[in-house]
Amino acid sequence: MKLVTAIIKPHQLDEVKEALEAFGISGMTISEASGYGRQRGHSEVYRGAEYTVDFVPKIRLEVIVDDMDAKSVVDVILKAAQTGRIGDGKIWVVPVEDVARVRTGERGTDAI
Amino acid sequence: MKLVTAIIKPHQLDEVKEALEAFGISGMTISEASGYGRQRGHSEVYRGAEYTVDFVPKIRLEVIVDDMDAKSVVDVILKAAQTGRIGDGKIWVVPVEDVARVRTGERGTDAI
Amino acid sequence: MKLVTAIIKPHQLDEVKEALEAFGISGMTISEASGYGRQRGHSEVYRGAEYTVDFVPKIRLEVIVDDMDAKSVVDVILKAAQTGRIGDGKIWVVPVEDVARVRTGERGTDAI
Amino acid sequence: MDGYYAFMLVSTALVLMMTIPGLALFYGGMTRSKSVLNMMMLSYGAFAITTIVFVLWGWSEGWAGAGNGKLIGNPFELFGLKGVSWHSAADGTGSGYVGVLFQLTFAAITAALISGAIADRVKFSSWMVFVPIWLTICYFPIAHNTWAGGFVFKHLAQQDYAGGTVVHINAGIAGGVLALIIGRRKGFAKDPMRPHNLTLTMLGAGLLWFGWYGFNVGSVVLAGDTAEKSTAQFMSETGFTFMNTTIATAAAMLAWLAMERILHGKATSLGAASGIVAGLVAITPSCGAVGLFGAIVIGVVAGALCAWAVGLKYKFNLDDSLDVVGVHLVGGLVGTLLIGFLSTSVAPGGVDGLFYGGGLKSLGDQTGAALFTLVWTGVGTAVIGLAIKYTMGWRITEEAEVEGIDFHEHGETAYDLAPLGGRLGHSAPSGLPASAALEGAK
Amino acid sequence: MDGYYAFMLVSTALVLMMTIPGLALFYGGMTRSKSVLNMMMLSYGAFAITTIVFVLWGWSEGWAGAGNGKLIGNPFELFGLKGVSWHSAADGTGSGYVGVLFQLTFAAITAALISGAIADRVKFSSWMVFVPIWLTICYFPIAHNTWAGGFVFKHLAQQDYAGGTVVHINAGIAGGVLALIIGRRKGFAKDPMRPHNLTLTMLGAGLLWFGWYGFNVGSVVLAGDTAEKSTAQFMSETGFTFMNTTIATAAAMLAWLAMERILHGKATSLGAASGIVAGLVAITPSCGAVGLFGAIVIGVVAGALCAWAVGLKYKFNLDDSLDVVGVHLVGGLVGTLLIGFLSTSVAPGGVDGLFYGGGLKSLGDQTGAALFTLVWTGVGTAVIGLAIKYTMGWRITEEAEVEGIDFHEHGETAYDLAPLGGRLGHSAPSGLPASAALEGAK
Amino acid sequence: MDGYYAFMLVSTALVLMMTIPGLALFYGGMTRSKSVLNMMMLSYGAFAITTIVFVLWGWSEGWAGAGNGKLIGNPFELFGLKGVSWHSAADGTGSGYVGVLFQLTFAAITAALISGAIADRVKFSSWMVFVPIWLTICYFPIAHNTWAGGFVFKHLAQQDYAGGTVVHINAGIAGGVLALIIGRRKGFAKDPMRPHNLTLTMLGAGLLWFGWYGFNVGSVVLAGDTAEKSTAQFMSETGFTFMNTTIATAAAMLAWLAMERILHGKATSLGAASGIVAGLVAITPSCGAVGLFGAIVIGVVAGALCAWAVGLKYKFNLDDSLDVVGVHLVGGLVGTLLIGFLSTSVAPGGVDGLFYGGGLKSLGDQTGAALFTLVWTGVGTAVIGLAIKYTMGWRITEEAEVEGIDFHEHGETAYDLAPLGGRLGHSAPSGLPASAALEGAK
Ligand SMILES: Nc1ncnc2c1ncn2[C@@H]1O[C@H](COP(=O)(O)OP(=O)(O)O)[C@@H](O)[C@H]1O
Ligand SMILES: Nc1ncnc2c1ncn2[C@@H]1O[C@H](COP(=O)(O)OP(=O)(O)O)[C@@H](O)[C@H]1O
Ligand SMILES: Nc1ncnc2c1ncn2[C@@H]1O[C@H](COP(=O)(O)OP(=O)(O)O)[C@@H](O)[C@H]1O
Repeated sequence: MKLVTAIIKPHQLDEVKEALEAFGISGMTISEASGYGRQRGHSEVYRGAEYTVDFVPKIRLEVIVDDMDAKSVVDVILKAAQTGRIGDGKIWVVPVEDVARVRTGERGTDAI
Repeated sequence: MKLVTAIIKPHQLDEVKEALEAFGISGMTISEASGYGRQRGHSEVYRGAEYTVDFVPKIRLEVIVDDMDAKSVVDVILKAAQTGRIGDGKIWVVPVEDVARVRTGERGTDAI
Repeated sequence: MKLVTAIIKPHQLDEVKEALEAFGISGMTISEASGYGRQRGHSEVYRGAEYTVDFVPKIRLEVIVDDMDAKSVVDVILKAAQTGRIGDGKIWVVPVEDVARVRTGERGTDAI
Repeated sequence: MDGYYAFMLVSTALVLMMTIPGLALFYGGMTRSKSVLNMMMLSYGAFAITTIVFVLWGWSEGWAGAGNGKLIGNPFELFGLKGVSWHSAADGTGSGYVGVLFQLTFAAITAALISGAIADRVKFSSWMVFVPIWLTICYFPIAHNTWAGGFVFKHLAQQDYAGGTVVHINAGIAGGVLALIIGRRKGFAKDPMRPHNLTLTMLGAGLLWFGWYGFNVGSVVLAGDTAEKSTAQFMSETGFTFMNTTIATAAAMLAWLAMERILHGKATSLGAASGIVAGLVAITPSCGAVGLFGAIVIGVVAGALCAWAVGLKYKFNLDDSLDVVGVHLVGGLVGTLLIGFLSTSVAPGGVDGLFYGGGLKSLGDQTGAALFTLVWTGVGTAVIGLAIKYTMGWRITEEAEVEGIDFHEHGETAYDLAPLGGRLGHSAPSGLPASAALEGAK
Repeated sequence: MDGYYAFMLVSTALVLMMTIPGLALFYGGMTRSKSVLNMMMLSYGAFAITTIVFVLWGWSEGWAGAGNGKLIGNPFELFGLKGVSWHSAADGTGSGYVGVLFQLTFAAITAALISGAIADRVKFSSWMVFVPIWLTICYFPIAHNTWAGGFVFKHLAQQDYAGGTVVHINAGIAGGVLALIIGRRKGFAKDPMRPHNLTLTMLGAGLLWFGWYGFNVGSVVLAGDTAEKSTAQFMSETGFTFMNTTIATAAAMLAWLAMERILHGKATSLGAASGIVAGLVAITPSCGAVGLFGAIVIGVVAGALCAWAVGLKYKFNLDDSLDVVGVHLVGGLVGTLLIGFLSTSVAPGGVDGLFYGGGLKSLGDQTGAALFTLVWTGVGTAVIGLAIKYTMGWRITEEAEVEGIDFHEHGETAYDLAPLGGRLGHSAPSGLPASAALEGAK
Repeated sequence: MDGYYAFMLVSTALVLMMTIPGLALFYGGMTRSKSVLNMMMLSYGAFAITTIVFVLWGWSEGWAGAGNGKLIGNPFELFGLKGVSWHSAADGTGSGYVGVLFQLTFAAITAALISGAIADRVKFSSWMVFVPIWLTICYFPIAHNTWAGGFVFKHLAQQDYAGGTVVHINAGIAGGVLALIIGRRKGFAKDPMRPHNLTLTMLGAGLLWFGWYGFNVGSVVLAGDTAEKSTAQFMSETGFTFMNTTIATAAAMLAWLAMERILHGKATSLGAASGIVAGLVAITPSCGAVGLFGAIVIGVVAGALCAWAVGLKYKFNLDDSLDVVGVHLVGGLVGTLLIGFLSTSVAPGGVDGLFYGGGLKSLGDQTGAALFTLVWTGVGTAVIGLAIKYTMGWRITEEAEVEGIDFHEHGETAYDLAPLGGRLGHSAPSGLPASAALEGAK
């Protein structure tokens, strides 16, 4: 099994979610994150003082998938998350040794 | 060493934490997350307009453990996090190649 | 490729970020987390009732790096994040099987 | 009569407080967190610009030549308040600086009310241009016609104690027309756009209720020919309007909550806040015209009807963002028209409506005045709205709208509640828009 | 005397503002973020329902037959305010609509005060049923006995300038009894239930202080037999009560902060807000009875004692959630009983207490009145509370309580401060309860 | 004249409301979320301690021996208000309890204003020691000199209607001197320290504007020798000051926004809130001295100048945290000095300035009074500030400053908006400081 982690733009979340659903993925976990990269932050001015935000808001998405699905899932996310503009994000895949579904106690591939 | 990541219901956090402590785990890191799965979100009505929340709040818990403890830790979390109701969450285990404790600079198993 | 994850004190973020930049790392993702460990939380008193916070705020930092850079990156973070005081945090390294840059669709090392 | 005068001073301050910060909070809490500052700025900005306009030509255009039976007063006659006595008259005829100031606060809140219909999407500069023109073309004439013995009043003698037509129908129709001209927000009726901070909305509604006693009760105009008679009138009339205002508002709140429970299963705090405002709106024209029973009926009808009416915008696909039509136009019509039925000669207005044996005269007068306002301001607002649309333009860019108007128009975000003080983009609750400024949302 | 009358209009509006939004914010800020809207709704709902009840039979039950020496007035005599002059009398006897309205706002805030004891766990519908019954059985009788020359006043002639017994002891004991009957929140004394937004609580306390000048100072009842005497009384008495209210409140705040510093090491803002309220509560009955020195003593005692008393609920395992007993009952008793010691004939009340050579008479009167209120309302509330418990029931489900009463009872959550506008469950700060609605918390 | 008296009661309550909660919110919203409670406590604490001091010796030191031409009044003459009639005089001379209370609220807000200059870093205990000493050495003397016919007034007869020198220049110079003595916050001019909640700041500014009508308009002092003349003066003078206050404030807000647009490209809500305050500050001394035109000019100059001045602190490396110098000192000087040019004998002040043919006399008087205040309070504050610095000390530890003064000084954090009710350190928005308390920030 693999863990696919994707850092995407918040506004692409809906599209990515729908694309994954369409692909047949039924579960995922997301959280808020902040990214630092080529895309720069922005600045605000308060009473003459400039204030810089280095980090840019991102969504961090995690999906556990079967070994064989990993590649396709990366492709699906890639496609749905792409806007072509700087800051689109990053995806990585990590090997997973064990998975469990808490409600049922199932283990391994059944638990995905 | 292994990294055990668990997505659990927020209200089970106390029990999981206590179970882990009882097991002898002395450190962990948690963060807020949102889950999408069989358990659906909910909707609110504001002045006649329905508003749907797809994602359900979850806690994401990470513990670095010794290779040999990994299995038992998964079991401990499984047991403490289970309510038997839909949305109980997911646990996965990932191999870890190196660990460091920042304060002391210790590396490897000593650093856990 | 490797994924280096570091749990650090929020106030060390600036130093760590600068150290990584100096080392040549051009991208990273961070999120808010809460840590539990030797360092204890604190308590507040409201109208005579004590209120305990178990968890301590931390920053969770993730960097995807080349295999060869992994060790040095851990060292760089270690150095920049260290205050020598309890609660300085933890770093771990996980193997990564695939990486993609969303904007360009690049894969593997090029995508870092 | 210095007591009456002291009350007018306080009332004037109260009506100012209704806009700044009352309405700004009521509206601000209902927007998304990325738009709250802009929403508040539309109220604050409207108040400031109205002040200048009102003192220059507004008072003159509205009140010069009171009783002349014309459509407007001469804007130059009292330009810059020249000739207006700052030795405010104690007879309550509305002359003197305090009379001017009291009316000024009404003009300001009327303009500010409109902003709720076009939340989250218009250029601050366009708004600041719109307000003075709208006041000139739509507000001062209606005020003249209604309260200064202008054309309409001469022919219809409608009752509008504190602004059912002048303020609420006026703002309501203007809001509806502007929303139509300016168009929908990106994502309207698709994306959830729920209130970001209902404690602000509840606070705003509370301050509005409080301030409305200045608005309604302060609208007493003394006609007593002796000091004793004036004092007696002051005491009896304000007791009446205070009572009606209170009871209609309470009834409207309860009715809205009941309606919600029936329609959606739950009574909400947004409903309570909205019901309060709906009741206040409806009792505004009628607080001097009806008795206790009438006030309760008006409150119940306004609360229930507005609770239902706010859902209509989705049917008509009209993005009246914060329901200016559903609350102010509908509520204003309820109060204005029900006078025709419920008005009683026992009340200060002294007119009997249909249910009190007064026949159809009152209903006709009220309907006529409402129609006049709808048409006049509907057309006027359309002209101004279109003129701005095709010259300087109304809308911020679509990107800016998605990213957040607060950052885009004002370079700010409202909240920074995070431990790191907003240094992470995401910990600034409104950080997203800001960042998106550089990345460009899809 | 139209100045006095103008002041009554403003005072009435101020007391309304104390409940809406003052108290709602003060309480709302102290709850958890998942309960703030419900908490505010208990105040808003109480106000609305009280308005209807008061106008129908409340005024009559409380004030009809003033001076009759009976336990209650006849609720039908002035039903629907029939026979009440809306030509408000200028002599300040409390008749007229404004007198009714002023009293109405007192009844409403008293009911609303009770809600703090039962935060986070009761059905909105049960509350809306409780309030009118409680007013009928407990409030109007105590008001009649105290302020309308009823039975108790006839025999004890206690001093209660603005509601030490009628409002604060009354609400305090009712809150305590209800909390007992309704039971503890899940997790009480185990889970932290700390205030979710202390800026709201500070704001609420500030608005309460401001509005309290309407409450206390507006409670002047003119007895002067000529206009000159009435004017003189108005001026001297209000100066007195304004001064006492200010100084006792400041003293109580400082005393609470000092007490906290001693007990817990730090002076908190919640302590400042609470000290303000404790001082205001204690000076409520006594502001017309004591002099400067007395006011300071009352403030210090109330601040220090309440600061200590709020900790007791954990000892008694009584979930008086926001300390209605600790602040209003204790503070009300402090103010009511200390009159027995500190009352001075120099003050408007004209009675000498123990320390001013007046012997034990005053102390006896005050104690008697306090006891009467405690027993009457204690028993009355218990009966109503139990009746509701065993019929429609008080509590929401335990799941709903954990998940959040805002979502469960009102279908809303207060805040949505996140970049994505609450589309992630967790980014809606109160998202948890909402989601849990479907998942069922353990 | 009971109308005038009623207005004074309301005005006094309004000025209290300006500090509690007005100023506390205005300032609180501008701090970081880890400091908001402390910021509010500085205002609340200042008010409470001022109340005690004022009643004991403050009134006496400031107003005893009015017209004596001396630098201060005798603090013991009316100690504890002995000899002050609580039968408040209706003639408006300021004697009587209400006169005392009105002045008390001015002293309190002046002290509270200073706190903005030293946000986030001073011990609460040091502040509570500073305030009474500062009032004694700096405030009461300036008030005596300006308003009670003291030394300066005897020689200069400056116009200061409601506190340009006494309140704003006084607080402004004190804030600047204290900020210098106490030193910069860690991270000043390096770390962003942006406002954590601009809705609070907007709300605070709105409440300040509302309350300022009590402040300015309530500052009328009747000099009419008959009741009729007094009434006439009351009516004409308050109309005048109300108008000037409104129009100058609106003008200043617009000017600030325009200046921001020029300097930084965007008009901000913080700018609107600041412009409101700048306008109110500048019109404070001058609202009784100038006409409509003068008021607009003063508003525009104050708004534009202050908008520019707030940037200066970075040049001088002076951590005047919330711009007490930039807004109150600069705004106070604008209003005080422009009287010299724009004062007109048509206004209640009755003096012609330079532009109205009055020559340089008025400008000289105004400049002299401003200078006297700057020097007196500059020196006085320096002495007190240094004395505290070298005895009990001003600063909290650097760690505590980084971690958050709310937790450190008050054991609290303002917000807990998270689903888990702040049980995760990080979900408490201010959790960081708290935790850091144990870990010690770098
Ligand atoms: N080496 C990395 N490790 C972890 N996250 C990264 C890394 N590089 C980039 N990211 C994430 O990807 C996001 C987009 O990267 P950025 O360089 O801004 O744009 P792009 O990839 O389009 O050139 C960043 O905001 C960050 O969250
Ligand atoms: N494939 C997956 N990858 C990552 N997280 C998942 C996955 N499937 C489920 N989850 C997480 O587990 C939670 C519970 O899953 P859900 O399907 O709702 O309930 P259950 O597992 O009890 O059937 C989800 O909310 C989500 O956070
Ligand atoms: N086994 C673990 N797994 C995951 N995170 C851990 C683990 N142990 C510690 N941590 C993280 O490291 C932080 C610091 O640990 P702590 O024991 O407090 O201090 P120190 O490492 O300096 O002794 C914790 O707050 C937690 O976030």
